[in-house]
Amino acid sequence: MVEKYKSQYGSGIDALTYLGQNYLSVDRSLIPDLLRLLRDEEQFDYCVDVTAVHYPKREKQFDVLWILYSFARNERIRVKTQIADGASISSAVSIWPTANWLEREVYDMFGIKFDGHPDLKRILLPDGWKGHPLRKDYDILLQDKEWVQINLGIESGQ
Amino acid sequence: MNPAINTAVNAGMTPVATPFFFYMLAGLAVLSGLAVITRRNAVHSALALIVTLLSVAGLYLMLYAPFVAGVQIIVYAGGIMVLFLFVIMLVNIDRTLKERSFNHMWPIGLVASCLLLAMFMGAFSKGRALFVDRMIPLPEGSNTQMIADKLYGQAGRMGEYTFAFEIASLLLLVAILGAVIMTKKKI
Amino acid sequence: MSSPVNDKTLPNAVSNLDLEAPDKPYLDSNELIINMGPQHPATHGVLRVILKLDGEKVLGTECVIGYLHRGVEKIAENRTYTMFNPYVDRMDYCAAVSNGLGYCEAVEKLMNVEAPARAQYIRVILTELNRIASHQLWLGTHALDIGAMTPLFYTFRDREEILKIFEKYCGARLTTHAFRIGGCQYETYAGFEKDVTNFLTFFAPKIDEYETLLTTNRIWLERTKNVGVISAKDAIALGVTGPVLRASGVKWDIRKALPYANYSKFDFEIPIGTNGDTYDRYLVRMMEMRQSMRIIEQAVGGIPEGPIMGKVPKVIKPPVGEIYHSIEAPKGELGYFIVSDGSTQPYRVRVRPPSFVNLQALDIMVRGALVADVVAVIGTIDIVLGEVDR
Amino acid sequence: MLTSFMSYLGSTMTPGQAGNQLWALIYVLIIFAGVSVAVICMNWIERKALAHFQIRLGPMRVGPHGLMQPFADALKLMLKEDIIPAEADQFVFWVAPLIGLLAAFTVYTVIPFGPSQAVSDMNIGILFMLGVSSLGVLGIVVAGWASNSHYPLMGALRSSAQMVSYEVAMGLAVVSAVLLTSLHGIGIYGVTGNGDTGTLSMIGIVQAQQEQHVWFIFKFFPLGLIAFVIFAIAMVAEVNRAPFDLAEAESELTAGFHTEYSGLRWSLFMLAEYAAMIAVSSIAVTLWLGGWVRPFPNLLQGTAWDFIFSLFPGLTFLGLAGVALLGTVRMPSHSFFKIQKIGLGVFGMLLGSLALLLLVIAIAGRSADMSLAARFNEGIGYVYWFVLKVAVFMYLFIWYRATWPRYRFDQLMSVGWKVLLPISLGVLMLTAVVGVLVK
Repeated sequence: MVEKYKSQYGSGIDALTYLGQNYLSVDRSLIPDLLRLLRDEEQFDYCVDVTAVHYPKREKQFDVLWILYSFARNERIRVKTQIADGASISSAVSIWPTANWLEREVYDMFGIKFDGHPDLKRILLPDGWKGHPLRKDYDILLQDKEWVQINLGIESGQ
Repeated sequence: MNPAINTAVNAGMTPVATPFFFYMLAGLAVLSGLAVITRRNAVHSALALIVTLLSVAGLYLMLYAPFVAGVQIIVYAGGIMVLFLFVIMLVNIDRTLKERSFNHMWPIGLVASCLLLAMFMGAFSKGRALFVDRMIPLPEGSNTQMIADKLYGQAGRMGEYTFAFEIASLLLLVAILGAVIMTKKKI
Repeated sequence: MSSPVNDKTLPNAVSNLDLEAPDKPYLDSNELIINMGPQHPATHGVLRVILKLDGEKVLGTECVIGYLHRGVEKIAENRTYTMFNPYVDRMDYCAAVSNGLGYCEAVEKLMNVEAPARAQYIRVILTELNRIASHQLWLGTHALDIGAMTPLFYTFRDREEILKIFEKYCGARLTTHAFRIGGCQYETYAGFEKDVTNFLTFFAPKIDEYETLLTTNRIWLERTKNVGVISAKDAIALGVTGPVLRASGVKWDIRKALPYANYSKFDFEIPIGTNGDTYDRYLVRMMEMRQSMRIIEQAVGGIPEGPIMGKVPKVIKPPVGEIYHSIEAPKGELGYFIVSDGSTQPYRVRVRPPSFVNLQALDIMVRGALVADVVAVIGTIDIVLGEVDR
Repeated sequence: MLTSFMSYLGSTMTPGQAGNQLWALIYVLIIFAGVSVAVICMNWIERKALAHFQIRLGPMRVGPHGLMQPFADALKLMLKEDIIPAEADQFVFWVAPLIGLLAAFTVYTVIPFGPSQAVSDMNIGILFMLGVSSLGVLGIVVAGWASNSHYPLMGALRSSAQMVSYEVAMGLAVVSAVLLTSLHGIGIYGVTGNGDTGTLSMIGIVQAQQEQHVWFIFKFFPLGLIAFVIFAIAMVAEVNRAPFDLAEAESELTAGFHTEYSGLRWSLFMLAEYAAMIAVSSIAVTLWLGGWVRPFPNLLQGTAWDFIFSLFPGLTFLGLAGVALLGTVRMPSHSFFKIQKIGLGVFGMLLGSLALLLLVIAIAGRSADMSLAARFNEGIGYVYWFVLKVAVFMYLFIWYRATWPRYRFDQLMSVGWKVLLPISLGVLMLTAVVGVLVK
């Protein structure tokens, strides 16, 4: 499978296995096409999760991951790409509707923007909150003091 | 004193239909009727209308027409007013309060009510000549029966109003069907 | 493995409400915007659903969540692997044991160790007991939402027996923290097997009792049949898992599909539904409780002797790498994605919460239904806000 | 005053018919107090019975077995802050619970607890009852609107739609019972002679059943039974009780029409609801279950049987006293329970002395003469059997609530319009046809 895509897209795809779990490391530009192909041709019809990891020291700070599962093949695969801070990535909502909230959560927690998402706004944190808490530079004790004072009328939420 | 009441007293009953109750109910009916047309808030008007209907029901009772009184309560005060309220509740009160009354026909209304008043006055002054002076007091319960006799007839005979009654019910049936067809997009 | 059957097309994206419509006179247009929650008897916590209604008919919904957000994933990055273990219990607090199992197994996989056989058996027994407890809680509250008060008390009476076993085993009833990375902390207490067997004989007639109250109750049938229907295709597209997916006719259970712990050793069936409506989900969960009893029965008879803790170092320091491991929690696929940078603290822990993803299906399940159905559907999805919000 | 007080004592009419306003007032006060006590008892019984359905104990702390709980609750509700929402329509918000309460209590003027044990025997009794009890829904509708909030408004809308759709089936079922009053003859199918006009009077309806020697529930079996069942369903919907409690469905509309109410005003709604429950049950008892008539008045007649049946009220209270005393004996002997033990004992004694009083009256009044004791005894018998039959319905209300899930709004409407209405129409026509054919 990987070979086929490799020949099609060139060097943008890398197939790896760790602890028996397969993942594809993909260049950001190939993501929309590849995800659609994975669903349509490889029957990965169930998007388990969309998430991200922050590596502040890297040039492309974020890893964005799609965990996919195929009922027909009974197989799980991870698709992984790297993007820089402030860059956006195409949304998978039109491929798997379930990505809607999952992408909103990634946006909420990391500030990664998804192009083509129907309603990209915060999901867990309040709409007016500043900062994206799962970034490594967001300390665990940090909070949006201004928001807390205005909306809750208290000095600190902790 | 009203002769009907006299006989009731003679029959060993305490008169309920005292002038006091008449004036109380009549006054209540008039006052709440006024409230119906003067209140801006539609729900307040509807509540006042219920009071009017109930006091009219009380007046029917005083005329020894309990069946009509009962029907007045069950149909008008109960059923119809609940439907009224059902509709009125959905009206945006804030907006209706701001709007001016849409009815600019008050001169015509004034003329009509003056005519009505004149008619009442005439009936009041000439009443003795126009209507029977003494009503035969009805035994309790026969009012309901009399209505039934008029509507359905007695002992195999057609009643006075049987035909009219059936026509009216047919009309109502048609109206119900029409309403169902109009509101229901697919049956 | 059956493939999805229903081919009803899914609206391309779950559209959201147009709440910004400039001060519309709601009553005049017969459209009502109602806030259901966050303080509402039937939203199972602090879920807030904004309903757009035409009379009683639901035109659309929008879920507002996050009221219970505690930042579990952030906490994980600041705790060691061992310290984070009790935190996972607080996500789906109705099924704390399952959460713990998923986390411990994920870390074990990352470290490439395996829990000893005896620990595996204990884990399966407790997890399945927990599944029953979770389904009992669901049944009681779901029935209460639909207006049947009594099942709630019956299920709580029987759930108590399970909690007693938990309490005797590890001292806690709700947030158990029963498992450790590498096995179990506690050996079974004397009479554990007997307690579990007693529970099985006690509980078998109780399920029948619940079913007597509900399964053929005409009002229950009317309230649940053809309510909140979701086709298999829609369910898969929306990532719905667990009993909700199975009720739509997809025979998929991680315990069978990608076995973990030692589920492959036990003989059980995956109950599935056909219509994907609320009633089917009810039946599926009832059957699941019976299947769980089957598993427990097999497991409790075959607990091997041996150690309960695998060979794990005192300080847990998984090698650099990442792992995704998921288990079949009572509510669906509960997954942990853990990235290790080789230190004692996880670099990133991502929890794939079943309630969160399943809740997304609420909108298409209740569109065109009535307000009363919204309540029934929220109940039938079986969400726990602690897990939705994390 | 004294003469008008004494003059009624020998009468066999209701005070209303006798035109005795003083006694009418006394009856009104007795009924008002009686209904209030009944609501209190019902409150306690509902909580205890519901609790035992649900394997819990219910109130146990305030008084022995929570006997004082309703009083504690009443006190609490009276002392609670009475909140009127700022945006509510103040006047309507204030008047709404009163409408419901007035409607619920006005109905009691025509409920016959015995042939002369009613405030008045109106010749349109049943019509009056249906009419006034349907006014109760106005209170709910208006309360929902006045709260100026979405949930109460939806509760009000549901309530009015529900009332309109169930009133019709209810009325038709009532008409089929009223139809039976015009027949003469004995037994289930026995009809002889020319049918006279029937009656709408509540007392007349019971007397018709007495005359025909059959409760209307068994008349023209199964027609009477079906009409009764329709009424029994519709009346649950009429008073907004489970499974038709859509107007206050707590899991959907938080508390429906009374979401914004609190304190005393809220308790007035509860009072009205329970009073209305008793009232509609009384209609069912009067129309189909022979009202005040004791069981088997014709099969088991004679003074001996009369005497045996007149012992029932005393024996019932004796039984209750026995239960209370048994509870006293079984109370744990710990000093914590001392006051409770004494309280329950005193309560049992009270019940016991009431039982003894009733038994004494039954024995003193066993002769069929017209002595005061005999008349008193007779009256107690009437009221006892009437209340007992009503109590069965009250228990059913609790049972329904414990067992059934709630109907959905559209299902409720379709049950009302598509099931109950056609059936009740059919039953009405069949009753008329059978009545003519059998004659």
